[in-house]
Amino acid sequence: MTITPSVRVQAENFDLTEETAKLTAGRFDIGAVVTFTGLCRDEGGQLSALELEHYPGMAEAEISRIAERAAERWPITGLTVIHRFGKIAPGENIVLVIAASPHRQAAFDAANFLMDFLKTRAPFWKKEHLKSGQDNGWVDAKDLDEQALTRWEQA
Amino acid sequence: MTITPSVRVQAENFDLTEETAKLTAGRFDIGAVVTFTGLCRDEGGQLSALELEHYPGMAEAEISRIAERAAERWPITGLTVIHRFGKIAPGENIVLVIAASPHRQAAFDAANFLMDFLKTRAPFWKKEHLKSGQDNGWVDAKDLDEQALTRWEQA
Amino acid sequence: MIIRYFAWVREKVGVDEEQLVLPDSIQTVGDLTAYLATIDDNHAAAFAEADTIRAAINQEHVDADTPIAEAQEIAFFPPMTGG
Amino acid sequence: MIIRYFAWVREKVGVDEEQLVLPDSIQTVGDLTAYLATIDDNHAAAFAEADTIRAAINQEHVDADTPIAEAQEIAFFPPMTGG
Repeated sequence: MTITPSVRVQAENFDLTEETAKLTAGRFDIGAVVTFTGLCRDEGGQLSALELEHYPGMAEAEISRIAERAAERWPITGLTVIHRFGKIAPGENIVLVIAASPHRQAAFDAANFLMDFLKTRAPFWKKEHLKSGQDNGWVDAKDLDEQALTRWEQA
Repeated sequence: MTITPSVRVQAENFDLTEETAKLTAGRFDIGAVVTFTGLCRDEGGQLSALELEHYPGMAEAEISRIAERAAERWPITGLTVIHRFGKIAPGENIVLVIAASPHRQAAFDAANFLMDFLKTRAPFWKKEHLKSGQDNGWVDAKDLDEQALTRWEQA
Repeated sequence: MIIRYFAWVREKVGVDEEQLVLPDSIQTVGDLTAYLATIDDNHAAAFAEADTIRAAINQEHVDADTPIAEAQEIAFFPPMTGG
Repeated sequence: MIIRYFAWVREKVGVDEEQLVLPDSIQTVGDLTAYLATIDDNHAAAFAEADTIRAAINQEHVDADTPIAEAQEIAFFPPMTGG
């Protein structure tokens, strides 16, 4: 039996300590918790905000599918994914992944796997707004992100 | 120029949100923060506490040396390591590693590297106290932990 | 069938979604993108580089050769850039 | 020279640290562990499996063949189990 990942797509920010506590409270079999927080950079001072568009319904469904694959592949006691949408200013949080496990490498690998697949499979798109007031258009997908997936292929 | 890691060896607990905020506050060049929290497991309900002995002075010095190696190897904007000592009950935190970087894989790799080296190089030793009242002796080092280091060898 | 658009595909088509009655000859996702490109200038601009556009049927990723017979909802969008 | 012990090495020796005046023949860490094993029964028990014991000079890890001439402080302990 694998766990049921907690997946949320929301405009609101999240709190690392609070979200971690939800996975660990009252449990004594967890040896490792890895969190990944993705933040908005200002791209050398040029960016005023990112605007994140998403596909409601599919965003939650696709993230859940990715999280379930991680939960089947590694000995995980809990997984949380929170992805924000809407306008996000530099320095603000965009995405949170938490993986809890009895073992440290499983927690690292599950969180790393989740982020690689979120980047390329979760239906979110980023548009850049510049401090100059200009709309800098949609961020291009990176070949490197697509290539990162190949390391998770199993023999 | 590399950053100066923040290293603390303390009896007190730590807070994930607070420690992360110290690395990210007022910065707009961070795209990724990875945290690793190591927790005390109860080993199937048998354990009442772990007792962590350390070598004061060397513990801080050795962790700083490991953290500086990580900061030289990956593009890191901030590193925090907190290792607790004394009696720690199941479910409580033992160790925290935080790596902040512009790039997600650098943050994952630096945190993972730090944990592997902390496990085998930082002068801490764990003794198990059982719920039966018995002292279960010192935890043996694991060959697997030593083997994990080889993946960080550079050509 | 509801067709939904996201990001720059949405901006170029000019609407979030539309309901279309399709000719019987449209069997696959690839057939549909080729057909959409012929509707008007906006659609033509959106689907000019059909190879870069991704598709989902009923909120799951699909390929160009996936049949559309079971689709209640088909979405078209650029490569994802979340995370 | 101060010699410090940790974990089960400390428990077997019976003290946290001790100050020793060493014979001139003791040149390396390996020489010192061999010598310590001859002091009394407690030290003999602690250093019975000298190969498993790690050493640090002035709070840095060292090998058995490291010279001890520059040492103000030498520590002996089991393999580390932190993290």
